[in-house]
Amino acid sequence: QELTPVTVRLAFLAGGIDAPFFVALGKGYFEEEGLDVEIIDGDGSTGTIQAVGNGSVQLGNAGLGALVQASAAADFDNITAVFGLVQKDPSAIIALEGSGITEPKDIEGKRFATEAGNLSDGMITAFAEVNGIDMDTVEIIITDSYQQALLRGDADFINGWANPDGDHVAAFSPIEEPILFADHGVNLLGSSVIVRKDWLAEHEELVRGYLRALTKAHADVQADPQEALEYFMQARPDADAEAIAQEIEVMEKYRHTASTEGKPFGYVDLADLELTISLLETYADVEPGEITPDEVYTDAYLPAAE
Amino acid sequence: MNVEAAAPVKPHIRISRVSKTFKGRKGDVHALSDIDLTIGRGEFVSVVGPSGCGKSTLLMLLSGLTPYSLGKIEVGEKLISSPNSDVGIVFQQDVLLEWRSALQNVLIQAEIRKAPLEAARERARELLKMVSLQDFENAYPKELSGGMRQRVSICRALLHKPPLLLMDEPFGALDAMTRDQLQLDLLRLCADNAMTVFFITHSISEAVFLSDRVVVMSPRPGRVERIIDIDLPRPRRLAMREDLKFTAYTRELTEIFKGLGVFREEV
Amino acid sequence: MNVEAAAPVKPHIRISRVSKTFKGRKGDVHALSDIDLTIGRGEFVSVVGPSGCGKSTLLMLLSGLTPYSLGKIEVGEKLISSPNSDVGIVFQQDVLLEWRSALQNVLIQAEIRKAPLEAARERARELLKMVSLQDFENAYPKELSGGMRQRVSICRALLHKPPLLLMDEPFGALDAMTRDQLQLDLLRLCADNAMTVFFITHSISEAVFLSDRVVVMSPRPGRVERIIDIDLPRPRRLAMREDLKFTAYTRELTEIFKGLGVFREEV
Amino acid sequence: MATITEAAPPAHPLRLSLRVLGNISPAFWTLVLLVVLWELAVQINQVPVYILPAPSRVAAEIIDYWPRLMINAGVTVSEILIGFGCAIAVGVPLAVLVTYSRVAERAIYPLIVASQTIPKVAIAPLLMAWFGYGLTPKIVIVVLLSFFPIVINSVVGLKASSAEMLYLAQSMGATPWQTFWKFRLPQALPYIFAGLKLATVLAVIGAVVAEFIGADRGLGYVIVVAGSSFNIARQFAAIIVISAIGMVFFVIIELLERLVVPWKNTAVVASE
Amino acid sequence: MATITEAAPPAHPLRLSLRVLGNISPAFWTLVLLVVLWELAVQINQVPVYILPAPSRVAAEIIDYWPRLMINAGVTVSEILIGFGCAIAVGVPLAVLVTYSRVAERAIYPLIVASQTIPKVAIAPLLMAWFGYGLTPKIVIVVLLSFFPIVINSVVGLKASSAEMLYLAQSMGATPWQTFWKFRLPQALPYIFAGLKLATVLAVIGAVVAEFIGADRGLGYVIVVAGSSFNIARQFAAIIVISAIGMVFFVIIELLERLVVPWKNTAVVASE
Ligand SMILES: Nc1ncnc2c1ncn2[C@@H]1O[C@H](COP(=O)(O)OP(=O)(O)OP(=O)(O)O)[C@@H](O)[C@H]1O
Ligand SMILES: Nc1ncnc2c1ncn2[C@@H]1O[C@H](COP(=O)(O)OP(=O)(O)OP(=O)(O)O)[C@@H](O)[C@H]1O
Ligand SMILES: [Mg+2]
Ligand SMILES: [Mg+2]
Repeated sequence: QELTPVTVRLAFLAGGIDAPFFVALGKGYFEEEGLDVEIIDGDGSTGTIQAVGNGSVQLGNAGLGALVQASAAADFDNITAVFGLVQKDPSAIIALEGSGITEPKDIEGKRFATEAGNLSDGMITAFAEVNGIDMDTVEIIITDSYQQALLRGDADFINGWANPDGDHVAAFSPIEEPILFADHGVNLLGSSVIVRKDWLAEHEELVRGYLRALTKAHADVQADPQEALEYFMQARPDADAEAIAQEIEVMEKYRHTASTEGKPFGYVDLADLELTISLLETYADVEPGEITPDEVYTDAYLPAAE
Repeated sequence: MNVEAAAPVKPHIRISRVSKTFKGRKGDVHALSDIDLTIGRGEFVSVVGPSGCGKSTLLMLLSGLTPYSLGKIEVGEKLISSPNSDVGIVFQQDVLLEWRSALQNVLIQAEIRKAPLEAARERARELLKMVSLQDFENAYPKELSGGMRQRVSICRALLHKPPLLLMDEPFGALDAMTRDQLQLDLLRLCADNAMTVFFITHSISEAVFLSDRVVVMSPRPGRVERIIDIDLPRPRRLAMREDLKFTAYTRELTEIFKGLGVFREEV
Repeated sequence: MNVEAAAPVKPHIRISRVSKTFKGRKGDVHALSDIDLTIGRGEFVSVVGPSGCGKSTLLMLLSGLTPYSLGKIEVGEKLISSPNSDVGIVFQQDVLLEWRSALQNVLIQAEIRKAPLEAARERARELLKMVSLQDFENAYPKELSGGMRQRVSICRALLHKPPLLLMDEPFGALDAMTRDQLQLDLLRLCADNAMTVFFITHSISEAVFLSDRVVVMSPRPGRVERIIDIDLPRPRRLAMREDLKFTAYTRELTEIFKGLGVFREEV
Repeated sequence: MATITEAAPPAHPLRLSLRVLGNISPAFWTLVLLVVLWELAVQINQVPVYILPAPSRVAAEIIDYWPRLMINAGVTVSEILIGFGCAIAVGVPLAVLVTYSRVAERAIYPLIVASQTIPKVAIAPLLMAWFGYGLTPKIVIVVLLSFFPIVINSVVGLKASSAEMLYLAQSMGATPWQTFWKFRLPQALPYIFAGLKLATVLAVIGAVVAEFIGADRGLGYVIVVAGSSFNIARQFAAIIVISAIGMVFFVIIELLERLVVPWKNTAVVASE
Repeated sequence: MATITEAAPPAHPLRLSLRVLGNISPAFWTLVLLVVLWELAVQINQVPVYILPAPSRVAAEIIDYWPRLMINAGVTVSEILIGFGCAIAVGVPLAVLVTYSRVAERAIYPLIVASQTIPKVAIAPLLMAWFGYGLTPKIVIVVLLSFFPIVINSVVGLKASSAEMLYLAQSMGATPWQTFWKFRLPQALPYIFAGLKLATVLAVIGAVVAEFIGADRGLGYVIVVAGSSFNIARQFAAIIVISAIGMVFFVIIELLERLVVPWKNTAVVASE
């Protein structure tokens, strides 16, 4: 049987959360579905959306929120998400132990280190507004080395993923329990499988097969994390095995939101998507009504629940 | 004052009403004015004149390396409007390539002209021997004395037996003896190869000794002041320099020179 | 053969058993061997010798710019082991700075020595006038003829009235008339300022005309072959060159030269 | 066959500058041609804006966003200028040291080389730790990126002085300082200017990269922010302003070279 | 006061290389000194590893991770070599074009400059779109970063030929090709080598930066991966290997220069 070559671009550098992809690859699940998959690392959702958009890759992982924002900003509607990979946003306020930052309100009057790109998606503002925080009292330091800034005491808190960023910091100095945005009214849907609509129309069965393979692999990951780590390290020998093992373990909790808890892997709840869109409409320059949920997401390719 | 000597039989070079002006930041320098000169094939013509009168400039015009401002220069049947490569030139400053040994500096002439290299090397060695540099074939220009450098550049100009030889004070850095020797060698080579020679020198006796005609130029703007036929038998012998006729010529040229007013009164 | 002439009264330069070897890739070049020479204060000594015999090398040793391999050189009371800046040097190649005009090239001497600039400019102008370059004060070296460049470098060496003047064929690129003129000018300046002069030339008659003593060097490895006292009255006049005594000196020197075997048989 | 041309006389500085400005035109036309081709390519192939925005779209964005672009450009330009100035202040003396001292050459040179091969982005945390989050780390990055060509070319230039010229200097009793200032430096200027030209573009890149790593203003910051909100047209607008700054900077250095090294602009022998 | 030294005679190539290797030692000792200072600074000030790991820690990591460092170094080195080769193949002919054609100079030169000031990281997505995710975009970035100093310095060098020398060439009827090959190029070599040295470090940086953007191997990738898991010691290990590669590369070019331009290694006048 002739295999169809497909390139998949991850959202970021391959991490524990991407373990199902490497398990599916390593165990030949993709091949069983007629796919010859090559996995390349990403450097953020923007790059992946661009890569899928210009056809240099066929399938990609990108934040659903990012897709909404991009569709609005660059005025396109030819890319859709078909599968939710990370639905609960791991974004959180991270602060060192003893900083007194345990509640959203506590960040007022404190120093905040973050990346330039992180600040501009509007979710900090959303988090502040939803929780009644006066951001004007927060001093902002923009730097790529925000974790170091926190550890050195140049900043009181940072905005990063509770895992694994929080774990990295915790390895050097204990931290307060991260304050997840998702737990405080601001959840932007995370990584999802995206694909160009015209390509999708021609390769519907392949995409279904791809998602089937992923689902199967995800089950394997949960069943045997050690085996998943082995497959991962085989594909990315330069990764830090310990860190990946930990990620495989802890990242599972971000697969589902409260409303999709118990639903099959990949299933996206319409209400969650609507919240994402409305947050972006309010805080990130997306014209109200410009993007509708069905423009950016379809559940038509989800594997039938077993 | 322009006394044109009897025109030679087969003209090789014909310079008609040529002028040259250098454009400078602070006004122009009028280097040559209205030069007329015809040189016969196989003739040996020397040019003398005060420093800065335009001798080197005239040589550069003849070679086609510098454009003239007015007039016409023909070499052979060809109007000169671009570099003429059918020549051998000894420039006033020895232009040696510092990354090549003495021998290689001579051989470049053959390399560029795509002449058979083995024969050229043979001849280059002979020429270097002629100028007593056989022991310095492999020395780099930096390792040579001023006179040695000049001799290398003479060899380079002679390597390909050019029909026309342009020499700008080629023996200026040489002692009297070496100079005498090379004068004789040059005359022999000219006779053997029927070369036409345009020879710039500061030595009046050298000019007389070597030439069929001597051109005296006047200072800025350079003009042809006088042309003197040298009626001495060939081949020339060093002893001839003691002849009355020879000294008469040198005296005549010295007088012309003095007449140019280059010379200030003795202090 | 080393006939040392009567030692002058106040020695300015004392060269004792000096040798110089250049290390080369293909063996060493033994340039100077066992040179002994004493030069009195205010004396004018010329050096003649075949091309490549080590004249320039000796000058460089005297100036302290090149180290010697063996022996001892004293200038004044000082042992020369580093560059001696109490001199004026005319190098064999005019070393003009191409980014400076003729006048500025002369003035660099004063700038470096931190001499008062206004007075220096005055004097530089005078010197340039002396060598007939008053119209070229502002010309860049590229815009000067070979002889003009050489004259600029002579002015530079004279600007600060150095007690010791080292000149390497300073008049080599000049026509006979300009040369005569500058010889006289140089003698006048020497007399006025009591300069000691070490003068390299290829012209035997120039050497005789200018000098108190003429040193004849033999070819490689350079040795002092003979030193001739020139017993002609001062101030020298151009007319003296017609004197029998003068021609006797030139003849003697020529004979010594010929004796060096530099000269091949006539062909 | 080669042809001969008259040596162009060095012109008055003002006339010169005008001529140089005139000289830009062929480049201008090439640029126009390129832009037209780009526009056509985008239009014909229907390239979506998030891949490659059409020049018209970018131009619109530049006009739209002009005031903020200029404010940010001001920030970037001041980083470039200060950094470039420091790079010269560091690079030339270092070159002098390396030229004059064999020990310095052997001891320092390889370390300079090593410092160059370190990716600045990777050591950003270090720089931030040492120099804080303000202007200083940006200047440091600009200097680190741009001083190297100044050093390398200055060393080659300062070593290019002929032995004769140095003899001349010594015979006048020139101090090392005078030798440097009056003999070696003028001789080295063409080399140094080549180094400065290289340094200009590296200074521009340095400033932008520094702003990538941690800044809250400047054109590099604009690129990052526009990228994260998928505003590709704005990214291109910023890139074009950066390029323009780089080119202007380069041209200024070239004009300066013609003023400072006028003796080089003579004798042109063009071979066909 | 200045002192005088004998001109060193150019030595046999083999002896030369040995001498050059010998020459490295002062740099080596400076390096040792620096490393010791670094270790002490870290130990005494208790600098945390996430800011600056101690050399001992980095050394341990290098030893630990050696096999994979080497595999990735191999990838990076091959990108550097191919890219550097291409940069020479692009840069030198471009320099020749600019030198010989006034029109090319005016039309192309400013565009080259412009191309240099564009931050490569910002247009990476474009490059990926055009050249895919394999080796090609890395090579392209290496070339883009490193060809510029080759062009600039080659142009300066090729223009450095004296008028007299070109006259000589023309008087022999040299073709433009011969003039280039036998007269201009040898004269330009010291300049070109200065450009090549600059290009080496930029090629190294280029390869690393390219690996930052979209790669799954190479030392740049190692830095990014180690950074993502906050493994600072490993980042430094990779940086040190990169620096070593850069230095070796630089030294090779210098050795090559001494072999190719032997006539420059004479007459040394050292002033104190
Ligand atoms: N490139 C130039 N630019 C401007 N003026 C020049 C240039 N070359 C020569 N000149 C001027 O032209 C005149 C003639 O110069 P040329 O070199 O022909 O003299 P020359 O007779 O060879 O003198 P010399 O015997 O000193 O070599 C001089 O006044 C000189 O200043
Ligand atoms: N830097 C050097 N390296 C090697 N050999 C050298 C060097 N300089 C001079 N020589 C050699 O030393 C000898 C003497 O050279 P020098 O320049 O002193 O001769 P000279 O008497 O001035 O000759 P000329 O009259 O031709 O100028 C020559 O054989 C020359 O090849
Ligand atoms: Mg001349
Ligand atoms: Mg000499």
